[in-house]
Amino acid sequence: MSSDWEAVALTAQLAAVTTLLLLLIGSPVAWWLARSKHPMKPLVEAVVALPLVLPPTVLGFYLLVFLNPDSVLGSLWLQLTDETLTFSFAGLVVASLVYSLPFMVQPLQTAFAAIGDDFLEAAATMRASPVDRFFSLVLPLTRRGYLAAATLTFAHTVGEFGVVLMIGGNIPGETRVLSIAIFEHVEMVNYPAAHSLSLGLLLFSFVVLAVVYGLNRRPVAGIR
Amino acid sequence: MSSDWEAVALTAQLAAVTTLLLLLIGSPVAWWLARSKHPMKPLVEAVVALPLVLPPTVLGFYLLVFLNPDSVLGSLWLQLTDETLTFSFAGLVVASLVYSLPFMVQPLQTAFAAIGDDFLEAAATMRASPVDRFFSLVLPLTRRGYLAAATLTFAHTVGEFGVVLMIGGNIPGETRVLSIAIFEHVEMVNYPAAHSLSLGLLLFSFVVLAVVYGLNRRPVAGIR
Amino acid sequence: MVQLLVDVSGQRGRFEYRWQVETPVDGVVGVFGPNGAGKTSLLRAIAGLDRSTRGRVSLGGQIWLDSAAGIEVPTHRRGVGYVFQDGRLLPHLGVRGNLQYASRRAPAERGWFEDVVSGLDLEPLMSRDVHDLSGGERQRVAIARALLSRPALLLMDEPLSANDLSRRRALLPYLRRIANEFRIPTLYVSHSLDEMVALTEAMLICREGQVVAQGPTAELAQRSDLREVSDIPEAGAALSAQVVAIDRQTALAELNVGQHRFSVPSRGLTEGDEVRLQIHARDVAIALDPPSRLSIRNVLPAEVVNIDDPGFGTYADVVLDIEGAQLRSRVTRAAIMTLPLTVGQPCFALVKAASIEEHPAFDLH
Amino acid sequence: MVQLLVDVSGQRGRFEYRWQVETPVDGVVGVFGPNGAGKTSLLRAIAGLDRSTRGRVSLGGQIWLDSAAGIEVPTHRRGVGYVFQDGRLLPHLGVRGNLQYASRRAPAERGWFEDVVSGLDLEPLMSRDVHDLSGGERQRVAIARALLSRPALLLMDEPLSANDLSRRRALLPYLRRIANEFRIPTLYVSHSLDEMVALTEAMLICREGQVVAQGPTAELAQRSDLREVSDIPEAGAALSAQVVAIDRQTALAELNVGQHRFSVPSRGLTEGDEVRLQIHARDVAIALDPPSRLSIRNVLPAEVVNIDDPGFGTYADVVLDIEGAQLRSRVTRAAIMTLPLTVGQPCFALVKAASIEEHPAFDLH
Amino acid sequence: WSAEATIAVAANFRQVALQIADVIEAETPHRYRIVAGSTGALYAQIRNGAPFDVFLAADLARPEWLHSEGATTSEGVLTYATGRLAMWMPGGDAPVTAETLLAPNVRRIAIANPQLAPYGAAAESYLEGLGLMEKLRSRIVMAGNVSATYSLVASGNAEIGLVATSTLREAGVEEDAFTLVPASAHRPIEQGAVLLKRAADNTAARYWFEWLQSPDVVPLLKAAGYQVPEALAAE
Ligand SMILES: Nc1ncnc2c1ncn2[C@@H]1O[C@H](COP(=O)(O)OP(=O)(O)OP(=O)(O)O)[C@@H](O)[C@H]1O
Ligand SMILES: Nc1ncnc2c1ncn2[C@@H]1O[C@H](COP(=O)(O)OP(=O)(O)OP(=O)(O)O)[C@@H](O)[C@H]1O
Ligand SMILES: [Mg+2]
Ligand SMILES: [Mg+2]
Repeated sequence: MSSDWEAVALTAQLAAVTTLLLLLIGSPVAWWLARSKHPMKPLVEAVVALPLVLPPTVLGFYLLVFLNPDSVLGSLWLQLTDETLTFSFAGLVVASLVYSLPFMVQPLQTAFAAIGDDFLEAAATMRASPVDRFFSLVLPLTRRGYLAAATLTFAHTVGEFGVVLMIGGNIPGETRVLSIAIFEHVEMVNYPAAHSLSLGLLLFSFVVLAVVYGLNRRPVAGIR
Repeated sequence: MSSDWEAVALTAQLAAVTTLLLLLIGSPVAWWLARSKHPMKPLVEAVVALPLVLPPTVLGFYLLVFLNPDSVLGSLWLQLTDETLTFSFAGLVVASLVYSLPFMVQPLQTAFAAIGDDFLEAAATMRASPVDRFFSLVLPLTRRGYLAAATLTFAHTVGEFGVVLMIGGNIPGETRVLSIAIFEHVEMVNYPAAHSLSLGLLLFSFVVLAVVYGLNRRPVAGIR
Repeated sequence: MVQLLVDVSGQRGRFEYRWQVETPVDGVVGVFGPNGAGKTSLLRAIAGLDRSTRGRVSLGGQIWLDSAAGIEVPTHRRGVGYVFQDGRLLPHLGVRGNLQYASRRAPAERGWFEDVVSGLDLEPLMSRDVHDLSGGERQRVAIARALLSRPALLLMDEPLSANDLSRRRALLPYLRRIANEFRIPTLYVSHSLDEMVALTEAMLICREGQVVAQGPTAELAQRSDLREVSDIPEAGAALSAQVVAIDRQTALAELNVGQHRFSVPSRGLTEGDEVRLQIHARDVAIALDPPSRLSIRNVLPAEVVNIDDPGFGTYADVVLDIEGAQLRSRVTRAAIMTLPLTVGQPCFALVKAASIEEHPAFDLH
Repeated sequence: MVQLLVDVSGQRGRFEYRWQVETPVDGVVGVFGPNGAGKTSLLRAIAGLDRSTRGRVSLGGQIWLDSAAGIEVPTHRRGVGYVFQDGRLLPHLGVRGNLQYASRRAPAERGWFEDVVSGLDLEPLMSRDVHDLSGGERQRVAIARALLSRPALLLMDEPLSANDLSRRRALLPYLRRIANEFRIPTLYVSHSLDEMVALTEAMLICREGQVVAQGPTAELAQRSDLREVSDIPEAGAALSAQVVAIDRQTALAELNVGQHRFSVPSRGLTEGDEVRLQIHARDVAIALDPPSRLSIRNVLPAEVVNIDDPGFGTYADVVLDIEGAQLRSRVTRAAIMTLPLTVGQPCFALVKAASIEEHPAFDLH
Repeated sequence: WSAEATIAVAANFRQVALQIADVIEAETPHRYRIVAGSTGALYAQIRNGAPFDVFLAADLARPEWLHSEGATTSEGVLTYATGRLAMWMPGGDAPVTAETLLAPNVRRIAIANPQLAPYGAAAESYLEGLGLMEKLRSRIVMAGNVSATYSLVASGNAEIGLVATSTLREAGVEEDAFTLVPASAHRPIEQGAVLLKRAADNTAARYWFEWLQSPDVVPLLKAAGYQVPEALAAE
């Protein structure tokens, strides 16, 4: 069971790192998509949504091919870190970034699009720079959207395993995450272990989510 | 390959039915979540997000247990239709509804929350009933949110296969969907078939998404 | 003529209100009061937009709210039109879309749409996006929208505040005609006494969540004890009059007010018209000798019936009786002492023609 | 004293503008014009909120826009304060939050925050949510917010339109003091000539995307050819004067306007004060004989220098010379014929004390 | 001479692999990491540079491909175990026979996907041999792998399953609740192992690979429900 704990820790770490990185990557992408009138915009939107339509194992398979040590990215990573990108935690993170990107971008884009220029203009006349406006105005006004995006991303990263299994190789302590552990218990028809781990995961997730949503209950003034 | 075409058709059908049903189910749920100040709200929000955190195969396993012919739901369905719920298209739909629910509800909730009472009040003073207000005001104002929700739901239903594999029984023309077909090709190391099917799926999805997003480019007046 | 009954209480945050209004709404009833008095809150309570309101609201026979009996008709079934202080044009519809949103849901009436659109000068704006309107244009669209829903009761919250003076002058008679001709009972919030006198027959004066006075506009505009409450800049008189003659060359109209003759600009007037005169106290001067060779046209023999002297400050109001009708004149306390003026004294009231404002029924066509 | 230079063109939808302004902004410059004239668009172009604007904008030595040189300073670095016509308080911050949003990003100045808050009567509102404010309260918060950002140029778009008269009267001198004492150059859009005369030294008059006139307020308010354009209800005069004596008992102040004596209410005045007088043409009557025993205090010997008779309609304006100073009087054309009045004729100008409005420097403490 | 090795193992053999690791680790200083997955996935991973030393597949095809692609050492493909197919009907009293399959109360028969799993192909060949495939086609539901086949039956969604004996043993199903299908009646379920090239000098990997061919492995295989490979059985 200690290996299950290892898996839990690894999962939490993976989901947290992925969510954080996607917050950083997804915010500017979503902002551009919400605000731009560029003719390429629909194409970019479509590309962002694409990871969704491929079955995870298949996506994992292609990632495996694109990240292997002989690939451009894989060999670069190998040179830099002396480790392969596939079958490593870093590889898992890269894969998670790809398949969870739409979960971050779409809700953020919706939230950003709902902010009128009015308030941004008002803030600009109070000497707030674009970056300042983002943190002092956009962020608080889209709190609900960020919550949705982060929740979906985190949960999806916890739950996903097709991709992870493929690209991570299920190596204990390195790439064997919780979802794979549960999957293995089911595979080995060790139902009691699968049940208890699933139940634990469910209860934990439920408590975390309920707390997060509970904290969010105070309605954002005016954005009801 | 003809069976692959069957799988394509089935997938499109499943995704369409699921998306439609979830539009109907998700809208009131999201509306309630966006507007209510009920103390139970965070709990309901957490429950809605839960399907995300379970690995699909595990979710499929539990659905298998809850929908089997001896279960409450399964036996009811058996009496009504003389068919088992598992291994049928209907069963796939039920499963898809469960695991895609958060993808519909979360973006809608974000979008609904961004509509101020102001416009709803204005519409009410023009004799618009609550239902009328929903269709004449809320729907157009949350077009972007609906688009995100429907895209995520549709794409996720197309891409998901862990659950479907578990509960569908892979019956050609009934429950053998595209993701399973691709998965099979990869497993059988029939890479050329997997590649062409994946590429087809990708291109098709890309075109559909690009068209959808392209049509949406005309910004909703005032909601920029 | 319908009866509006409001007897409700409630609160919005720390602001508590207890509205008690019982008034026939024949034409336009004004709602007057300082900022924060609760005028908007009153309108919201009547429209049913404030769910915390408890008590009774009814219009004519229609009961809209009766908390004791558990009746609460939702806003969309009350048939109230509302011009919001902050506009609230629906952002996803253009100007035409906003107007149609209202008219499609209202009882049909031939030609009404066109009447309203042209009456409010909206033709050039019809295909505009609501975000592209100027402040004044937006207000006019909001008014049109409310009219087009053909409400049983029209609630207007400072509908003309962003309009320029000439526009306001053009719209006031139009609104008056709407209320009179189409018999749409209206509550009208404004900070402008001119608008009140021009448009309303009766007025409610609000302060701190209560109606502190209610009655005919002409009467309320006289009461100096309400001045501070109501922020009415200066009291005056609102009199009904009839056009008896028109002089085309000088563009003056001769009016009868009771026994008296007034001359006012003739623009838009025809013989026999009923008009309303607004005479600010500050536009009435008093002479003890009959004035000679003066540019002021309306000089009327009068008698001082009361001197409303606060005992401090610069001004006092003198109430004059002119063969039964009452007129107020605001003069300096210095003038009262030096002329001097006393109650019962005969004198002459000087009313400058230019300060008489007439508001004839305005023709749309 | 800074120089504002605007020479830009651009368009918003079908509305095209070509602004050409070059004016020192010493205190408050008024922006006047009918609805849809483009006043808001002008302010937006100056603030840099309209990205399609091309041309040059500079304030003092600071170049904000020079399309030819490829210079375009973004709004947040121009240091403009903006009171929007539609408020735009940030919805996620309360009243205090909105004020702090501005003040935190502005150059610090001790006591400024408290001064503004108390000057605009905002203490009771500080802990409010911006959604819970009444219309007038919201406008005051918006003004305070703009002041707190200590802008290099303050742009105000109808900032007082939702305020009641007494509040407006209290705020005007305050805004004037802000502009003068803190030397914040200000552009001020309003539909009210009273506000213009009370607040501004110079004025721009806009029409259809252009500045059609620009100059001292006192002068522009005289020009009858601008009346229709500017929707100035009636022309008048704005004169500078000095308090020479105060009579406590009658609460009257004796003023010197050039050689003449005026008496006005003494409230807030002390001997030696410089004040501005606004005399509406409609508040000036003309007598040919010296009037006797009249409540009108200010009777001045004058001479008719011009008769501005349009040849039709009810009124004509008579320009009077009173020992060098000019005053306008609006009288009926009938009066001109019957008195009769001719150019060069000696006469008496009757100015009612009550129609003289003084706006002394207002003390905050 | 201690070393570490990573053993990639088909999911259905994971339990046995863990037992083997325990035994070897107890008697040598070698250390093992067991990585389980589907045979197809493991194959793809190996081709893309996965750090595996020994590959225990669920069939012979994938190891043979690797061998012909030159990804293995010269030892070639070792058939390390042979699976046993069983018919399982929970709650059924009599031994399950071909007739039972046709009984009207049997709505669903679960087999593994013949395309994906050797057990599935075996089940299909068995039914075809009985001449029942066409008759039963509408009753047959397919699972992605052997354990999913088991799940379908265990959860009551299928009345009968043609499953792996090893899965039934692992799940602790009573011996009299299922019937072994004679090995001759279906396509053999031979599982192949290869020593991967990167492990050519890995003593732990070699030790493991040789241990699979030693008699010590026999009791473990038997207990888990596998048939012992011919080479060992002969001894
Ligand atoms: N939701 C609310 N929560 C708390 N206080 C509120 C709320 N809405 C209004 N108020 C307060 O109630 C008082 C009355 O507001 P209301 O808007 O009715 O005033 P008003 O007479 O319309 O003023 P104005 O002329 O400025 O529009 C104000 O002091 C306001 O701040
Ligand atoms: N984004 C836009 N697109 C198209 N037309 C616009 C846009 N913004 C403003 N206009 C039009 O430009 C003209 C000038 O607008 P602006 O708001 O500057 O007028 P304003 O002088 O401020 O009027 P008001 O006194 O009513 O506020 C108006 O006719 C308006 O309808
Ligand atoms: Mg109000
Ligand atoms: Mg404007």
